[in-house]
Amino acid sequence: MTDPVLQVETVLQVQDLRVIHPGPVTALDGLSFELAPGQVLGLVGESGSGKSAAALALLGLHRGTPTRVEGAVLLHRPDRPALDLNRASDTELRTVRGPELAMVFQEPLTSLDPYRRVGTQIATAYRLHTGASRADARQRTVEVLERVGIDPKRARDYPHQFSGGMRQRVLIAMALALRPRVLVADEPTTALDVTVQAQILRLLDELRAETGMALVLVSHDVGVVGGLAAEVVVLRQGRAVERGATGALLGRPEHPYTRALLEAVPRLDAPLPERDAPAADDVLVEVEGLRVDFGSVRALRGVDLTVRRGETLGIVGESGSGKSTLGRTLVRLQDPSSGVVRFEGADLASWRGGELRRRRRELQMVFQDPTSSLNPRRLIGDSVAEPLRVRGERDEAKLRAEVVGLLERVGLTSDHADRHPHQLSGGQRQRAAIARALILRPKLIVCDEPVSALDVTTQAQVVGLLRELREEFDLTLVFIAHDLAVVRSVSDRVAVMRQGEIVETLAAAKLTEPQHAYTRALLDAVPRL
Amino acid sequence: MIRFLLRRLLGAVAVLLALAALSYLLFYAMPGDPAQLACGKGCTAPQLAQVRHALGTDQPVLRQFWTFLTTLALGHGFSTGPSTVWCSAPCLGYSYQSNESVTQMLLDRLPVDVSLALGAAAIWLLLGIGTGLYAALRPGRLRDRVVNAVILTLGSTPVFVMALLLLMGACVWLQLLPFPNYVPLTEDPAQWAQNLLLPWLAIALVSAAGYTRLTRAGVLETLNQDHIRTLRAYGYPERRIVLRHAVRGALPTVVTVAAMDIGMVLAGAVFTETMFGLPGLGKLAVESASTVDLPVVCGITLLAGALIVVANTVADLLHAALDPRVRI
Amino acid sequence: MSGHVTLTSTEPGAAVESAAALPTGAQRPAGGAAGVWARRGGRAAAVTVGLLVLVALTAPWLAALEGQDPNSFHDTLLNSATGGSPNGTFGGISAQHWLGVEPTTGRDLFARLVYGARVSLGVALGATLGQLLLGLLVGLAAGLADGRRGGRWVDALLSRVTDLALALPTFFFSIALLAVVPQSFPRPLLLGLILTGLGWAPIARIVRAETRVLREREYVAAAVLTGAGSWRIARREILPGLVAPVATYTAIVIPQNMVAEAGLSFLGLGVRPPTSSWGQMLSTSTTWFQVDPTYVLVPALTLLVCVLAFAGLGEALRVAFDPKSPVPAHTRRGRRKQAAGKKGEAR
Amino acid sequence: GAGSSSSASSSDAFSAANCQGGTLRVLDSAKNTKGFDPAVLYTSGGGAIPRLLFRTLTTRQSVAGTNGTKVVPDLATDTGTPSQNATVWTYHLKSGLKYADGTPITAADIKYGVERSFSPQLAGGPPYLRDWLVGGADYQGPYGGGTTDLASIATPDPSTIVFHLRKSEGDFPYLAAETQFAPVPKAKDTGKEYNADPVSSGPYSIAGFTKGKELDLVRNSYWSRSTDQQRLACPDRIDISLGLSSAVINQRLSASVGQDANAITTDTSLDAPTLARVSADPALKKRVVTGKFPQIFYLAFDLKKAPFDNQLVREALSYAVDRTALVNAEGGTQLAVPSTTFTPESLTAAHQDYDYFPAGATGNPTKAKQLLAQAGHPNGITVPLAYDTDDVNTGAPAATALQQAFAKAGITLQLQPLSDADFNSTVNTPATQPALTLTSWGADWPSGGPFLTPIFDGRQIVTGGGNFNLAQYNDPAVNAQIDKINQITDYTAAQQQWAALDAQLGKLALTVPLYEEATSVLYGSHVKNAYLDQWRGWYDIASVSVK
Ligand SMILES: Nc1ncnc2c1ncn2[C@@H]1O[C@H](COP(=O)(O)OP(=O)(O)OP(=O)(O)O)[C@@H](O)[C@H]1O
Ligand SMILES: Nc1ncnc2c1ncn2[C@@H]1O[C@H](COP(=O)(O)OP(=O)(O)OP(=O)(O)O)[C@@H](O)[C@H]1O
Ligand SMILES: [Mg+2]
Ligand SMILES: [Mg+2]
Repeated sequence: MTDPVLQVETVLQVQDLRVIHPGPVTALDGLSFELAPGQVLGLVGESGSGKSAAALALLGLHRGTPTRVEGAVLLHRPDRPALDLNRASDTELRTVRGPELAMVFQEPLTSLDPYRRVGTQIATAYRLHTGASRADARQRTVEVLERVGIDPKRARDYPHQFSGGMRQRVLIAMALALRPRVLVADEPTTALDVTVQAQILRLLDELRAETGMALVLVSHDVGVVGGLAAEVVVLRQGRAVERGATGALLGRPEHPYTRALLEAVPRLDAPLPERDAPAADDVLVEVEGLRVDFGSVRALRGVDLTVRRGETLGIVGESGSGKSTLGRTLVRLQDPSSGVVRFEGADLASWRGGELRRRRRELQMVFQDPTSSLNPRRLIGDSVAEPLRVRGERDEAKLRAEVVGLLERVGLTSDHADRHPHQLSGGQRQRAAIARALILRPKLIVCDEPVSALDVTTQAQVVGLLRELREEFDLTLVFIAHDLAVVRSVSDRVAVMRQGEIVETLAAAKLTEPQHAYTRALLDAVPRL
Repeated sequence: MIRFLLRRLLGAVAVLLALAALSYLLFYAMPGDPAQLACGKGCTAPQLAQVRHALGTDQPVLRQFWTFLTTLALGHGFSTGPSTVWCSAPCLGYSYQSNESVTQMLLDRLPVDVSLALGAAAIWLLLGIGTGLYAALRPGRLRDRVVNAVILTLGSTPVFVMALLLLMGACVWLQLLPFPNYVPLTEDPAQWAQNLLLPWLAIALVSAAGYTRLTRAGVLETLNQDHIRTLRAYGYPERRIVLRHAVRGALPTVVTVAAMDIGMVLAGAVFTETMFGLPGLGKLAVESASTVDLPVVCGITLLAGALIVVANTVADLLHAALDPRVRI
Repeated sequence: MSGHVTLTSTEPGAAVESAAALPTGAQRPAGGAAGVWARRGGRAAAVTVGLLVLVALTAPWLAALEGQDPNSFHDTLLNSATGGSPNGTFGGISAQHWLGVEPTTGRDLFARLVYGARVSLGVALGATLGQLLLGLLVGLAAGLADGRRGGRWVDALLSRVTDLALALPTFFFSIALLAVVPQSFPRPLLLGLILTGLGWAPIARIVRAETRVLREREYVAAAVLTGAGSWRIARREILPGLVAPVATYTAIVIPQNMVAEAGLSFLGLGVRPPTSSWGQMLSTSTTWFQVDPTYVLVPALTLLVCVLAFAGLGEALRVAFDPKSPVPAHTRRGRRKQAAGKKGEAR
Repeated sequence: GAGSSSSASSSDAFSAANCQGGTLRVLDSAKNTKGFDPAVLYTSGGGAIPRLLFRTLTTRQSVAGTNGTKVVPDLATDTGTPSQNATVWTYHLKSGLKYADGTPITAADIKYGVERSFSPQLAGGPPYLRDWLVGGADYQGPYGGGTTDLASIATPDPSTIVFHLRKSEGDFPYLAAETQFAPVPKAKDTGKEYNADPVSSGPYSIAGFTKGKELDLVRNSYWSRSTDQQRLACPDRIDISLGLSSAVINQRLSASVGQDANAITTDTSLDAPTLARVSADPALKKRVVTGKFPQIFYLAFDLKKAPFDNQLVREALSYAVDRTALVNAEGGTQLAVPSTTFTPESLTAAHQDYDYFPAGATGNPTKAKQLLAQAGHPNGITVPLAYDTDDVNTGAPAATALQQAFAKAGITLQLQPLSDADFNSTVNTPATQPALTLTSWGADWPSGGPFLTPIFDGRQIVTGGGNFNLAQYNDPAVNAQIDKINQITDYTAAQQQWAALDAQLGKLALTVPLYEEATSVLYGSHVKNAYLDQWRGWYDIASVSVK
């Protein structure tokens, strides 16, 4: 609105938009903006700041739910009066959804109808609004699939036969088919690999340029938005705390919240903390010729690796490269098909019965999904105390003291011990999971993408916590992630995996100067501010 | 697919063998002597011995069971008195009571139960899916609850009560229909349907409840899924969303359960057959059990077991066919 | 299926509602008994079930209150010339016989009804308990058996046994079993055992499938890493997760077992005379409904109420245990509940 | 005298001369899964449906009332000529007799029919021939090795047949009405498979038969009224539905809509609920006929087992019995009549009234207690009572009624329910027989002989199974008396003797007679000449008309 260009021609005008969930929870508290054709507006904020609430409201998708929407969303169309989506009839709303306004959702895995062929889904949406013949619709489907880089032959496949990135592209193709004037993309890349993420963002930008469609890009990652959006709105607890042209806003953030948000984003060029490299000859874990097969799937194809006592070894790689499988094998949750894993010189596979139960306590793991790694029916305190109980500790008072002490150490309070997992936020759950892993004072903790499910600010906190704990508890960490910047910020050395093999291992400081082409490609895909 | 079917076949053979052994031993242990029953009221001891020998029930039980199995696999000759007839495999032997070939008896009666099951299934699916959808369109509202209560009431009525009420209502009070008298489909399709209408209804009304629930829950669950939101975002009419897409999500489960229910039709057929005088397998089962007619009993258990195994396989195939994510 | 927490309207809402239904600092999850009680339908069902059980427990006193016993014949209350139908209207309802008397015997229907509750509920609940125990045991064993150390064989064997149990023609086998077991064996117990033997398989299937899902949860892996034995893991990590589906299924099975008992009675295989059960009453009364509707209505309505109550309880349990419950959290009930919670807090 | 009472109203417009035509429907609950092999059938006087298919040497007289208990010639010219103390019986066949396939019926066919009923493959018929015919005990029928011919049946010429008995049997003409005396052409005999498609000698032959479901009969064109005085064969077709539920049969007959107006049932008596409904509806009441099959329901004691070896205890039970409750349990006074004599009132000729242990209408527990005390059981007794669970009426309802009544006299009954299959083998084998059994006995023909002999003749005790002398009573004097009566070929004279024997045995309280069943049946509104004969207490289908 400060930009005069916006007033020349406007497609979408949002005035004092409020979204009130029953409760009442005011998810969005007065958002206003205007959008011109071909313009990209970025909407950023931490988790729960009301981004999705806003995105859904732009298409009137709150209708039919108990959520209340106030304010106006005006859709300007040539030769016709503006349509306030908030007051439009159901029929009017239906006719603009698709051809005028389209949306791409955060979860590509579930946003397509699993029972219908991909091509059919695109064609049906197209025919619904254009009344085109079957043949025309098929023709159009081929066009848009080609445009988003999917072989049109695969139109006959079902969504589950596609990868996440491909599904996201299908959704974009579906929108594209109808040539909408506004596309709302709600965290379109969060669930994807960095490499795929870059492709999708590039695609969206090209389409915008080609068709002149306006884009509302929602993300918690300032980096993602920064590359594309001309203007950015920063949301916090439903309120726009800061807005402005991207360059200016990212360069000189005024609001402390914006600043915090920016700082939390891990950067490849951030300075690494000074740290003494652990002795190269003090090997804690040694992996030799490790292979793991799941039926015909070769998850690991001969991995050799050493983990030194006291170091943090980062493992990166794209999805499906075998990171988790390697991690699980290190703590003997998974038996190797061949090869050995030696822990302090002893073959893990040789442990049996009582010895196995005793010794495996020295190896712990923190999982990616904090929701699934805590028993939903158990109190946090009980979950954390469970390892001690298993070990035979019966003194409740002592248990309690130990648990509370550790919870406080990871940044929780004794109050959290008496809650169920669903009463905690994702970051808090991950802290509890870390506390549980720590309580047995293990020698090695494998962290399998411990921060991938968290938003940037929380991510930064948890990474920081791990860093501190490593010193304090004298830990050896294996840190798995797909985000290079995150891995770099915690690791001493980084191993890069691809298709079940380790392509190279380098010191964290040398990560920006890789030998291998694949590592190079990974680095290039990381969005930069 | 072929591998799946082969594996299923092997499993089925194992299950059916165990089933045959179980039923043979169990019904063998039932009190009552088939020879005594065949021999009649004034049977003398020597005559009884002769009858036992003629039936083969004087042999040890394992021997008898073995004969049953070999007869099934290889066929067997049976004396009718003046001559001997060869019963070729798969031969389930001859009834102790009526001297009929058991295989033939089962084949004669199977069409009744197949008619009963398929017709009833068609009605209960229609009714169950219909009411389930109706209830799902406005969950938690009055009409949802009314449908729920009515369906639950119907569903908790024992079949024999339902059958009696239908008979009284349709044939006695309203005189809409004559009393059912089974006519084979091959003889007269119209008569077949007319005479089976009440039995179908009796089973369907009682069974529909489960399907209403399944449909309702399935539709509501699907409506909560993300892909439905995508449809809404592309301006699909709500009716279309519910009737095509949400139903589609409920369908695999409904169809799978229906296939299994159809396979189990013999379990509850006794009641319908008794009330409506249908000459089916359920009634035959109860009669032959009460007369310890072992060949018939084993024949029916094997057939019923086979039906269930087949139904389970079909259910899995259907599920795979209906849900592209499921692979077999 | 979608495991993502998404912006669907119900998911966070359900959490909001259940959180509101709990007192602050509550240590129980939203599901379970509290969740059932929180819903009006669930409460009504629970109260009805409670009453029915109470009736069964206090049957002798209730009959004594009426001044009758379930087995005495009353020739004088019957008209011998008209098939032994009761004298008077509504099946002979009077101050002495609150629900009238049974045709052809003159036995008191109220007394038979309350005594019948013992058998009907006892058999149904007992059978359900048995089915549950057996189903859980087999299902857990099969579900937990893993690829190593012959576990696959355990699973295969148990699954085949389950298949076999599913393939049994139920009623048919009941007939044989009821005949084979010596007469001296108590009938209700036998009925319970037979229904158990014939009905555990579906539960085992559910439990096995559910266990396989739960087993892959990361908290189970975490438990393995603590060095816990498989029994402890089954008990502490898996079993609690099975409560919801099993409890829900149970409530469906109880009425099914009651109706099955009625079916067996219809075939003349139920409890032995002079004992009464609702199934026995219903099956002997059906032919009388044109002449003496009261006789039919008494057991029919009782059975109906009972079935509805258990079904209601099942529905309530399902809703209570299922955070993704399709019943929207924002129904008026939900909001009121929440408001009440707030008020309670304020005081 | 029952039977004829209501037949008059139903046969207003009936004329035997032009009663032929139409299709009669029969709704039966029996399944007839065993089919229609004359050797296997166990009927009284030829049964209802078998009598339409098979003609026998003699048959029952088709008239209402007491004369219906008379035996009359059928294939034979007379009811048999006895000689030498009724041990040799000679029959001559009428001329012009033909099967449904047109071939003539010969004496050899009758001999063959009787012979094949001895085959173990075709077991099931009545036991008398085995006992009566010379050499019958060891004969194994015409199939397979050994002697294939029974020498005690002679056919000196194609129309004469002579039976040689090993003892005097004045009732032989009655036995000759059983289906075992129907002719079977040897060439057409298919052994076990004969039951589905027997060669008819009667007025109808089988057009279609699905065991357990339906039987369709059509006219046998080779049959003619001129050789058959007992069958009117009015309907052109008879469609019989088998295996219907009895509740449905009664509903259909009372509704009498459509084809059901032409329907009768040959085996389903009104149940108590329908009876209650019928009593209140005059229109329905008109379509009810009643009759009685001479059959007594009684309590059988095993005299070999305590405490029933003591006559006082048996008398106590006789006093304690509440016959009103039993009658009610059975469905009221229209379906059951109390009886204090073993030979029931409906077996008129052989009945003599007595009531030695008067229990009154509802029992005399005081007297019963007193007798028990006298017998040394002042605190009462506990005894088992076996009953047949598959018998809907006499099973559980009657047993519980007894249990209630006996409880008042300090007699505790422990009910021992047995399934049909189990009941016969358990109760009729002395080794396994319970001390007290609730059972019934009916005569195979209306005579005191088959009524009393199997129950009280000491020589009829069989240890291997099939024993009906449950008391295991064996008094040589009584046995001799039975032999003496069997020699009498004059029906009335013999019956008087049987009646006297019954009265004499009654004093010993060897059984407790309880009640006899009455048959009350509905028939469709178009049905004519429907009466229940007094031999079997059921319809004679051969005289029913729907025209
Ligand atoms: N149906 C609902 N009922 C009540 N509160 C809700 C509901 N949906 C969302 N909320 C709340 O509204 C607020 C905004 O949620 P929203 O989903 O818009 O956040 P977001 O910025 O998209 O977060 P994320 O980055 O995690 O997707 C949050 O506090 C959330 O808990
Ligand atoms: N239990 C299993 N059964 C069969 N295949 C499996 C199993 N677990 C993993 N795989 C396969 O092994 C390969 C490696 O999987 P893994 O989970 O180790 O990858 P990842 O690098 O952790 O991927 P992501 O980043 O998506 O978590 C993949 O192809 C995966 O599909
Ligand atoms: Mg969001
Ligand atoms: Mg992984």
